[in-house]
Amino acid sequence: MRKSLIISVLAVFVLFSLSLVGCSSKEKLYVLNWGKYMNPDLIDKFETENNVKVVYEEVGSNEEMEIKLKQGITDYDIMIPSEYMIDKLSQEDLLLPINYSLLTNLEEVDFFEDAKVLYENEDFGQYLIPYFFGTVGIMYNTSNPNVKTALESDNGGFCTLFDVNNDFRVALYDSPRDTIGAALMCLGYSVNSNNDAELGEAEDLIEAALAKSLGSIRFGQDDLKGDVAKGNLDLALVYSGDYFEMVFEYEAEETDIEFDYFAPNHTNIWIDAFVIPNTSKNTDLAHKFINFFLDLDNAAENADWVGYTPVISEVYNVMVNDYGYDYDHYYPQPEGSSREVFMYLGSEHAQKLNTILNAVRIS
Amino acid sequence: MKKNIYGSSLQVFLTAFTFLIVYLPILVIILISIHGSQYNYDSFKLTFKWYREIINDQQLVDAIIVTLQIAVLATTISTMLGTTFAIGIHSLKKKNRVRMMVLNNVPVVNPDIVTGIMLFIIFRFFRMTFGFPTMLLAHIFFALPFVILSVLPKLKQLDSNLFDAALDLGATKFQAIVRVIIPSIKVGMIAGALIAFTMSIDDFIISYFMKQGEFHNVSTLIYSRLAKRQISSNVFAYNSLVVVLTIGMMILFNSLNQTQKKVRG
Amino acid sequence: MKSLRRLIYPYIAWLTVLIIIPFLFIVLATISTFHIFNSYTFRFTFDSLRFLTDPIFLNAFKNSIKFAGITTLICLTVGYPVAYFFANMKSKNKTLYVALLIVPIWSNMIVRIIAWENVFKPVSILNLFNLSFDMIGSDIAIIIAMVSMYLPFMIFPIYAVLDKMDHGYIEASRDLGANAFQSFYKVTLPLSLGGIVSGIIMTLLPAMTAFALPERIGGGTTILLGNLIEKEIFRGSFSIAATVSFVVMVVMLSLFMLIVRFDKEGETLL
Amino acid sequence: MLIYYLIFCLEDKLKKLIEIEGLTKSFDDTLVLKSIDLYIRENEFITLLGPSGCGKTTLLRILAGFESKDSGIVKFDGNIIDDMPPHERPINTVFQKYALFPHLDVFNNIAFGLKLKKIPKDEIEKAVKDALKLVKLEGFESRNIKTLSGGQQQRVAIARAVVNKPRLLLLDEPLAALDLKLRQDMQYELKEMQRALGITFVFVTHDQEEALTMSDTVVVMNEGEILQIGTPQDIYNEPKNRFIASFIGESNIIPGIMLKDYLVKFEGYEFECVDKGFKKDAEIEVVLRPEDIELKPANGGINGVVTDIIFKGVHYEIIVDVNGREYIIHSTDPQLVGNKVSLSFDKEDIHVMLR
Repeated sequence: MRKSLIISVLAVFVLFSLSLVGCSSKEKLYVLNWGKYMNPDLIDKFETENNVKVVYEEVGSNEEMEIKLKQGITDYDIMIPSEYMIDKLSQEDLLLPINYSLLTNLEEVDFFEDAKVLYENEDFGQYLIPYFFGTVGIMYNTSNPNVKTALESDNGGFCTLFDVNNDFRVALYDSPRDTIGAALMCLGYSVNSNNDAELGEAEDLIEAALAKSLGSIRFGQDDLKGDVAKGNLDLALVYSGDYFEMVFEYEAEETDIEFDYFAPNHTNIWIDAFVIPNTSKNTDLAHKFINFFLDLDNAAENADWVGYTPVISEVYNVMVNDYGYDYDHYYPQPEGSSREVFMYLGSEHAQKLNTILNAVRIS
Repeated sequence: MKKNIYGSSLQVFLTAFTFLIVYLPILVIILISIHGSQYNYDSFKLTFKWYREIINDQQLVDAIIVTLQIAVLATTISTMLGTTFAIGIHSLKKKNRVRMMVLNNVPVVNPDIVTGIMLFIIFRFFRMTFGFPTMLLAHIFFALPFVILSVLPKLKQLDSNLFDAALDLGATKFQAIVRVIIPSIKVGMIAGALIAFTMSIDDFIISYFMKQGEFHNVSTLIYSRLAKRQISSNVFAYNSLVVVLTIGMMILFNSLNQTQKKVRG
Repeated sequence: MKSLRRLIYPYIAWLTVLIIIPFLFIVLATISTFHIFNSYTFRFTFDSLRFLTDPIFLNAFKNSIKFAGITTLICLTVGYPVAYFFANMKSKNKTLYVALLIVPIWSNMIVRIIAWENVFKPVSILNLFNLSFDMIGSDIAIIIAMVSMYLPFMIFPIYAVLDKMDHGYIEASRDLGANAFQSFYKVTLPLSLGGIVSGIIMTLLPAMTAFALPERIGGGTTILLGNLIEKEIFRGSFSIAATVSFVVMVVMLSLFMLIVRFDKEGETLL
Repeated sequence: MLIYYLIFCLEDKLKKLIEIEGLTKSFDDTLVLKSIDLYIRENEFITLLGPSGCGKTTLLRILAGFESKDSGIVKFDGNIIDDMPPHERPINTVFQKYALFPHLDVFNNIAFGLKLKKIPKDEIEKAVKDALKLVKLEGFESRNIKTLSGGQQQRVAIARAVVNKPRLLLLDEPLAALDLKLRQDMQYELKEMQRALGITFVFVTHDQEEALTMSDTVVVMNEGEILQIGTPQDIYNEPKNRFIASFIGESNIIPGIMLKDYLVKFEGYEFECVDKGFKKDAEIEVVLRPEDIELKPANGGINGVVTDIIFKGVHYEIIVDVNGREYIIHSTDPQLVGNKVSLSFDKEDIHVMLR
């Protein structure tokens, strides 16, 4: 009797161990990306051209991307994180250098200045190929004219988010880097500040804002843009591309647009880029994938679908000239503005920011 | 006996409250699914375009198929296994049976998130590929105890000699179970299967820990979309469809039952 | 049927692999550096237990108790009379009415949560009726949504017990001189305790560990134990997630002991 | 030559179908069968009689193969059948609550065993028809089990067992659930059926009347032991001990002394009797059946006073007090309470057993 019990336990073990064998014969490319950040038609096209299967997974934040990679449940071939995460991953030796000889389309394209900064970075430039770039800014609902006035006032910009004297319904980003970054920029410090006094000031600013008696303040993710557009929020911290995405959606449904995007003079530029993590089992195919999106036609089609600013200047020109895009509206680097790029400042810094955001939330 | 009027009117009020609070989200879902605009609520515009939009949303269609596949497979397997295990548990002596049932009921009481983590840990430990197989195993796991719980009372009601009678008449143990015990506990098995199906279709939390990559069931798909954008109205349309179908089926079964009772007198 | 005992061995094996071993892993992860993703180093440490005194955990624990407690209390106060009402109903459609409470469960939970989220936002489908609420992030909104989600789970076990109860008990107590209130208080209520305990467990535990609901309705500012677990396991420390899970399991097991006292074979759990 | 032939025939006719030696069985440290020795002859109607919990049902279940034994030998037709699973044994059982399959109709219940043996359809139909005829339920084929009365269910259960033509039919208190009238009818019918079919019946009951009415052989059991095996007459008239005497029928049991063979002394008097073989002056008990005692007007001998009289239909039950001991007497003649009477009985009616 005991014996048959032990055999049963063993049988269940064996059953589980056996079930890990996958099935599909097609070559697979595992891609980890943000939501709505790549034209699915192009993925289909890539699949047919190369007779492979692209397994495409979406995440909501850079940190989630990092955890997914480290969990090792899936061996990703391609990821598209932001600059500071690339910095971090490269410091942790989790990325493979790009083999430029496999990227035949690279010669055909020129990157924008800001993207070049990243691409030519001594520390981690060899691991990435830029994808899109943009600013962090504020999306606001135009039905309340006071919001626009407040944003454009001397004391406006990012400070409007934290102003306890207005009755706006505000939303911040559920990400330490962005929200604390906005607070730092409001206070006139660098987004890359690692100064405890400065960070303390930022913490106080957010904490005070959360306790405000007028209006309301909450945290959210990429879904905040929808609420601003609808009028459930007066203003929210967003990425520049969010605005265009909403514009497209509203135009498709022929609904009146009552929202706009505001990029403060001092803000940070984000750049997302292709990287090949060291979990990749199929680096050749991963390079083919990157090369595919460096093709001018593909890149244009993709940029049109995604709505963010393309890093390739040829594509930018095509978008503005042929597709009729009004990029002036949120061109990341207009004359006379001050822009910063997030840097990775070590896990201690990341932990510090995390603690600050958690602390203000429970206070 | 005098009827306590206050008592019963309070009960009616609370029952009405219950239906209101439980059905309010359902009504909102249905309303959204037939309203023409996803952004503008100034005036009502009746439309059924969101219902057509269900099939244009390939991701959603895939997720619906996955949900149904998992639900059907998990229901079938857990009903078969659960019945077998219930028969085994029933044959135990009282003390061991109680011990076994305590173990059986742990997953029933365990919060889904902890069950999810436990399964996540063990599947990870075995280096299993997350996706269809793990989600199926997980659904079988949480459905099994419910099947056992609904089959066991039916077994207790059986004449204790039924199994022996079948053996006596020349049936092997297997034949006795298949030809005598199972037909006699059919009702419990159907109830168990229904619970298993409902739970599988509705599950979000445990599935959330079992998914991987683009592999989604409806719940995890919607949740993953939530963080990124507004949920488009075709999801509400799909959900309304499920609710309307369920209510329809229930009323149909109920009236069938009524007529059957009448015929039998 | 004694020879059929062998049929449970696979089940014992299954439960061992899927409950007992993972439970041991969780315990191990709380008291050591054990990690399912990379178990390179192993030593005993109580670092993650220190998290139990962290303000973040205490806040989440307090919130969980508060919201789950209030929700359970409301569900019990509303659910018991409703279950009693259904159990004593004489309609031939009785089962249909009870079954109608299951229908919303068939509708996807996440979609129902989004529906509530919509209701609590100023610009929502309710504007069609000139109604508008601005309640996202408020405690009341979370509690209303929780009651809506978990009320049926309180009603079903109590209904099951009351429905099966022999009406003769009540008649006997009336016969022996109890008035309506006394016979309810002294006979019906004690006899339905098993159902009440099951109902409380089926409401309290899921409410304590919910994460999608507080995240959506709470506007990102209310954190429950569920949010903590979900956040830590996917975006943070496995050992902290395990520690919080362990706390939840301790609460679960102590409540479970209560069930076992009333109902050894868990018949009221269905 | 002829004698040899007769012995041969007799041997054949009375061949032992079941042989049990030293059979022991316990559940959870409780011994329920204590070294049972028993044989059952072909074509015999044997009854296991005893109070509930005496082990008779366990013995039956071991024969059927539902329980395993702890030790001892069980032979069927001369072969040990320990490893033979129930479905291979040519033995069928009629269960206490019939255990009819609720999801099958009468026909399919009866045909159940035959279908498993893959017997051709027309043969099954014929066999079921015959079986129904045997139990007098012709035309009940398509009836739902739940619509049958207790007696009808009983008959279906019997038909379901005998249709398989078992060598041995086990009946586990099959009449317990029936009302009195039906029970008496069924007793008669069962006996008839056994004769007609020529199958060995092992009948388990706690009802002594049933046992005495139907059986060829009665096996009295108590607390896992066999107390006495014999014909109904033997058991009734010559109970081996007090337990059997009081379990089987009502009796007056009086302590006494066996003075010598054929002479017993009790209630202060010496009586001639037909018993012998006891030790001189052995302490014994005397069994006097109530119907064997006659009441006469008081004279010498055992005298007493009538204290109670109850009308029982066929007879009166009269209680007589003799020096503080109560005697039960069955008589067709009434007595008045307070009458002084004398007890009288024949020497054949005195049954002596060891104390």
